[in-house]
Amino acid sequence: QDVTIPIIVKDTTSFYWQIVLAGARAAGKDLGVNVPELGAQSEADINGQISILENAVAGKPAAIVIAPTEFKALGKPIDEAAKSVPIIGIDSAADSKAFKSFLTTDNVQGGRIAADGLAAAIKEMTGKEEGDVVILTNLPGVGSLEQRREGFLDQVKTKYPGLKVIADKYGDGQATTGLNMMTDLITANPNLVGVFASNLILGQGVGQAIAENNLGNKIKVIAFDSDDKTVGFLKDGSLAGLVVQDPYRMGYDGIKTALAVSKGETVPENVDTGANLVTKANMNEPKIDALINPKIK
Amino acid sequence: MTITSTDAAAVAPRRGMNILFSLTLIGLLLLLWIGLGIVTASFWTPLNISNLLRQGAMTAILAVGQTFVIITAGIDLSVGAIVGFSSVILAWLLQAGVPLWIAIAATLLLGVAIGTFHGFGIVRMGLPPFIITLATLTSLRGIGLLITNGSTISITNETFTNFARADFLGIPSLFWMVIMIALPAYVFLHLSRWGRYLFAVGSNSEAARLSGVNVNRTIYMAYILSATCAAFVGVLLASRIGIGNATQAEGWELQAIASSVIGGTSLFGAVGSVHGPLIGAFILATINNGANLLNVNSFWQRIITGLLIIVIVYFDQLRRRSSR
Amino acid sequence: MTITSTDAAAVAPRRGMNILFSLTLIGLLLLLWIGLGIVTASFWTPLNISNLLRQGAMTAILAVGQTFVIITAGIDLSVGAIVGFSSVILAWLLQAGVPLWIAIAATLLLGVAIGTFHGFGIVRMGLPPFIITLATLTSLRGIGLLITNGSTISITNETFTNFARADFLGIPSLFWMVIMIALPAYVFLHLSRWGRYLFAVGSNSEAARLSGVNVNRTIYMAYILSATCAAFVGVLLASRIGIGNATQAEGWELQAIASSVIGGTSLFGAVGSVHGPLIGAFILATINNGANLLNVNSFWQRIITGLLIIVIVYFDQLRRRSSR
Amino acid sequence: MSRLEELAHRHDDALLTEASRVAAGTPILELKGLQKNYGYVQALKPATMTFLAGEIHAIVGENGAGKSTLIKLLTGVITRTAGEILWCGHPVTLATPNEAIARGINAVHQEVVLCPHLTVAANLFLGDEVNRNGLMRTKQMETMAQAVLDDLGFGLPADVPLSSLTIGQQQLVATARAAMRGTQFLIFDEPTAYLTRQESAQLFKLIRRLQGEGVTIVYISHRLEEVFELADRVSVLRDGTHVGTRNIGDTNENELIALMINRSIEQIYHKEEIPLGEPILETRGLSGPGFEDISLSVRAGEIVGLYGLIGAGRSEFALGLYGRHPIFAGEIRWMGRKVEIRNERAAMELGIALAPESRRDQGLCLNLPIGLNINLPVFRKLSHGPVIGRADEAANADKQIRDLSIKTPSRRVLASAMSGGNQQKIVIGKWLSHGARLFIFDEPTVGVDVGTKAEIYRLFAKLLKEGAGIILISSYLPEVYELADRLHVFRGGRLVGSHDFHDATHEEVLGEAIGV
Ligand SMILES: Nc1ncnc2c1ncn2[C@@H]1O[C@H](COP(=O)(O)OP(=O)(O)OP(=O)(O)O)[C@@H](O)[C@H]1O
Ligand SMILES: Nc1ncnc2c1ncn2[C@@H]1O[C@H](COP(=O)(O)OP(=O)(O)OP(=O)(O)O)[C@@H](O)[C@H]1O
Ligand SMILES: [Mg+2]
Ligand SMILES: [Mg+2]
Repeated sequence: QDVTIPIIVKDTTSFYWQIVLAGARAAGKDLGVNVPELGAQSEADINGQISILENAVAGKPAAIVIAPTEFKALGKPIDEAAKSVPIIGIDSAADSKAFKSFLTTDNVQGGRIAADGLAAAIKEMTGKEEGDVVILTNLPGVGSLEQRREGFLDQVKTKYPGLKVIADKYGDGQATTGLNMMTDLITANPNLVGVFASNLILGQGVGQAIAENNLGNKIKVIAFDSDDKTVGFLKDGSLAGLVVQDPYRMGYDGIKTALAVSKGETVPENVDTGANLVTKANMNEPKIDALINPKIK
Repeated sequence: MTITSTDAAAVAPRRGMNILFSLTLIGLLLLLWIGLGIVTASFWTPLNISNLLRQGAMTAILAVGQTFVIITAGIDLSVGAIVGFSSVILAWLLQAGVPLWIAIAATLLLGVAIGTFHGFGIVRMGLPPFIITLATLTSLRGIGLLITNGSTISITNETFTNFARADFLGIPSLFWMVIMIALPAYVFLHLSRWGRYLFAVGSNSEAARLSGVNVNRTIYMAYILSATCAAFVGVLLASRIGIGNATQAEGWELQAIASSVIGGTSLFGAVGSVHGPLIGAFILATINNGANLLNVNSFWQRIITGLLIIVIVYFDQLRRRSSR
Repeated sequence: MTITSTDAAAVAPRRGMNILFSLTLIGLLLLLWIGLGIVTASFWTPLNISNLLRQGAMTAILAVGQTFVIITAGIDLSVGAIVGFSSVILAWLLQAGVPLWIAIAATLLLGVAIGTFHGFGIVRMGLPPFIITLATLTSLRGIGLLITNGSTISITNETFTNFARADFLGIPSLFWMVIMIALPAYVFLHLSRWGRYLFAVGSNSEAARLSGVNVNRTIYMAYILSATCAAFVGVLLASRIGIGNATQAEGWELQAIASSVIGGTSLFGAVGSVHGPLIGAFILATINNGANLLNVNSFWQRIITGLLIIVIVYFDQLRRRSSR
Repeated sequence: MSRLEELAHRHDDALLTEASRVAAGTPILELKGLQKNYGYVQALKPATMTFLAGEIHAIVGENGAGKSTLIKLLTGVITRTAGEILWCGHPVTLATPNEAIARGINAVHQEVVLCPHLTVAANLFLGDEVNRNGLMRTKQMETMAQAVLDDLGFGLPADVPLSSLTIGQQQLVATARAAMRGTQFLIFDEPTAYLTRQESAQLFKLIRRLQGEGVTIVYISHRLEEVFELADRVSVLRDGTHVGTRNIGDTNENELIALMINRSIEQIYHKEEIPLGEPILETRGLSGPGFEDISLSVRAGEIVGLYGLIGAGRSEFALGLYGRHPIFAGEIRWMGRKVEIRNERAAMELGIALAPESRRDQGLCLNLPIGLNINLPVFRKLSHGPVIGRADEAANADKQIRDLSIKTPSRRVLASAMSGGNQQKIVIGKWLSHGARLFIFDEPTVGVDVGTKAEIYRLFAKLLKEGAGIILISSYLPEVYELADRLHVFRGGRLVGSHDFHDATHEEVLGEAIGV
């Protein structure tokens, strides 16, 4: 087993990226590839990811799979790296033409799906797509979160003029901060009907705030990504829906494609792994169930 | 620090603002509250006061523990990491079917162990407190992540997760926890001889030693108290957000130290109290709560927080200096 | 710190490890390098050495600036925020069509301004350094986010973004920047009287004042140097990542302080050097680089980093103590 | 030209030489209603005094009388509350140390204010470095510093960190520093407090030499014989008030004491006939860091005096006895029983109390209240269960404050706000309340005024009568000579002579200490 294909994710401390790594690990085992699992410790740490990419290249692997943290910033380093190693991109794009193949989910699209889900949930509750909504972002300056926010705001503006975004707030990466922000927003805005919490940690914090105040039937929350905590909230109605991507497949197919590239085979240039809205209604469908219960161990 | 030749003259023009200057820290906090009560309708609602008390509670407890350490002229950077780590350990033990009380006790004991390790590093190995607690900060996050494999462990025990949102006599249980920590902490720091020893060690450890104070034991004690408070906050956090996650409470060490320093603790040791850090923590919580109620843009919120910290500590410094 | 009555006896069994104990900090760094060279094939490749030099460079410069402040018994928590903020300002100016050199000069001047503000807060307002720099940390991130509206500003100037990747005489340009800062810093701190005043103020500011040293100016100087180094690192970071983003460099203040303390600087002031923090920064960079090369799980990497910090500082302490 | 003058020459400028044009014997510095308040404390009440060019002017007064305050006002350390200072006939602000230095006003302060982390040479040249092309000439400064130290006969190395010197030695460094700076007006605030006779003599030589060069000297001391030996005129302060100035020829000790404390004391050295009891402590061939082969014993009711020059090893011996420093060889017998004293608490539990030599470094927690400092060794006794008895705490602190007449409005005042002598009294008070069998007092009366000194000696007698023994370490020969039942002389860490009360003359004891 002397083929090495490292995978570089954005943030090894997040559950989402752990699923990506689990997929990559499984692929490594299935295909007989050595898969170092690398990544920065925060999605905001651009410089850290560049350093890790540099180090990975120094190890002379057969190929590298990377989820670029930031579109522009990773462009040059990837160009540079691609001079000696084939690069496969996953999850997010980068300002580089050097990718041999690209497996992405469209985060802007994810934001749109969230807006649709939120509008539907509000309509189900009140009969019309109207009312005050807020969008919460876990951390400023993180590319994918910005794209989700962008998609959400755009969709609300163009498709749901009845929904009014009354607050657009950023947290500091902590679930507790999300929880505190949410309780304060509830206090200050009695007419609130909907919330978009654009990542997992926020989903946990906001879900907790809703559960704490038993407001599941008054305020509809759409969160992004899933784990058993947020799936639990989905079940008990504290969250109205989850937008889930297919991180496992991204990791698995990323390694598979990289191996193919390193052997000189031709591979599709672009693959969209998709994003889906999970609600209480569809959560038991086998396809969705596989998404919210990934085989990570 | 600065000396002007016109001390006497400089006092005069300030006359008009005298009332502001003579306000104690708690006065400044009340001023914030009154101001917020005027500009927002929802500030003085019982629900919001409950929220506020809940939001400041965890930092307050951390800050009290941190204060013990700072009084000895040390610093404990690991408290945030201990909080996250303890939430993981507790969730893990509960997941493994360990009874709740045993799990909590075990988590607190782990806090004691971590504090002991800090004491050991400082006293026996001669490491600077900054370094040993920075090292634990780094390592504990790693161990926590290893246990959870980078994700979170859900806590299914309803009794436990209900606790953090419960009220008792109309006051949030989390705030009761602050009282439960603050009262013995007050007795310990201000009324017992061990408290005096903390101050003495922070002021002049050689003089303390020659006066028969067991300096090493005092240092151990300070770090154990700080780490145990942090472990306790980890338990509360686990109850509040219902998960164990190693990356939670990131940066809370700075919040705790800031609360303590805003509350009048000196980073050079030998100056501090129990009520100071409590007020400091609730000042910070109030700023955030107020900004949320006023729906201040998150970015402006940061800017304002920074400015308010300067203003509040400046007034407090002025009062301290003039009362001398 | 601890005195045992068996000091003399305790020395004997350590004999065998004497060589380890007598290693200077740079010896420990070389030991790490040699070890990594043995266990990994790629460590000593020119590419990897370039990487290593690049990766340690920014922290190294921050740590040197921070050291000036710590020697005066202060602390500068804002350096990470200044780095992020400067990258934003630079990108913003470039986007507005300002010529590169003017933009860089303006960014550095902003660093000077921030440092002056810190000096003002400490000297004139009497605020603790911890508080004033914490406040700037918070506010600067807010202002940066406000300017970028929470996202990033791309830098299109190719000359500039290629700079951080370039080599000169086989050595990465970023490392040349370290040399460019370290040499004058060395002259300043160790050979000029202003450097001596920094030590004097940190050692006993009252004595310094009585000797006619302008203590206030010395404090201003230390914070201005630190903030300007940080602004300079912001420029380098902008070149390296090609964007301006206000949330970058989070936690770098701790890294810088840690590098400085690992390099032998005392947080109580009056002890420090220029080469110490440099070595400290490259020790930290080497640990990360080595862990990546060895394909250590990133969680284990944290655990090991913590342990290595303890071990390295412990050996260094021992050497210092025994050499006394 | 001596090294000193050579250095002074570097400072030639108009502001500095202004003073040298003032004719000897005419006023060079005048105070008109000079006043300083610390909050409500009136440290210096409106004072009007005149200093004449070229004179040696002594200032005496009780602890807390305002002597140091006056000096700090003149050197720009603190700023005055009211009043006027005339320098060479015209008003000056003297608001910053720089201004004072620029005019040639320098001081050797009571508490050593130097930078412990810097070398002796760096301290000597601090703020006044020798530069070339913007770079310091470190080597040159070291050579020059060494030359000055040798010239003054201090025998100190210039290239070691200041913190490695004893306080007495640090005081000498401060003296050298003040002398080097092209001084016109030089103030000494209790310079001999930590010096032995030998070093004091050197200092006096320096003072006379400076006077010969036209420098005006202000000399503050609690040792009246020094005042009579040196001064031309003497001023007395009492409770912040200037109560009089006398020509030295027109006054005597008794008059000065009466002026100082508003009453007279018959006898300072209070020695009662107290029967000696059983030995409390014996050491046999005790060796440790800084001392070697020390054998002595202390009996109940006995004062054992230890005399020697700076660095003779007396303090080290005391710290060894007290368990602070390791013992290499020899044995300690306590009440006839062999004991090992592993740490300070073990010593305290046996019944040993140590009032250490350096009040700043070892004695006091300066930024804590007086009460806490006094009670620190006895909190265990003052506690009921976990909680301290507040009333007991207050009572004990107030008792010591009263007994030692510590001049403070309240026990809650920080120790740092006390005058030097009052700080010293706190250190003594700390250990009096402990109630031990063996008291080790290391330089107990440094900076303490005559009145209180007499009080302290009376307290010694009381302790002895209660059956305690005392080891009295002092560099002030009259003190040990008059009080000690048995006097041991240390030199180079060894015991070189032992005498019973008044068995040897001053000269003999001094001879042993110096080693001639
Ligand atoms: N920083 C301060 N704050 C408040 N009070 C002070 C301060 N410094 C001195 N004092 C008070 O001022 C008075 C005069 O003190 P000063 O130091 O001048 O006395 P002194 O004559 O030098 O006494 P000693 O002989 O003990 O040195 C004392 O009562 C002292 O407590
Ligand atoms: N820890 C130590 N180990 C070895 N030698 C030491 C140590 N500490 C001090 N010494 C040396 O021991 C000698 C005795 O110093 P010590 O301070 O005990 O003298 P002393 O007689 O009390 O004089 P002083 O009047 O200065 O108090 C000095 O030369 C000092 O440098
Ligand atoms: Mg005095
Ligand atoms: Mg001594």
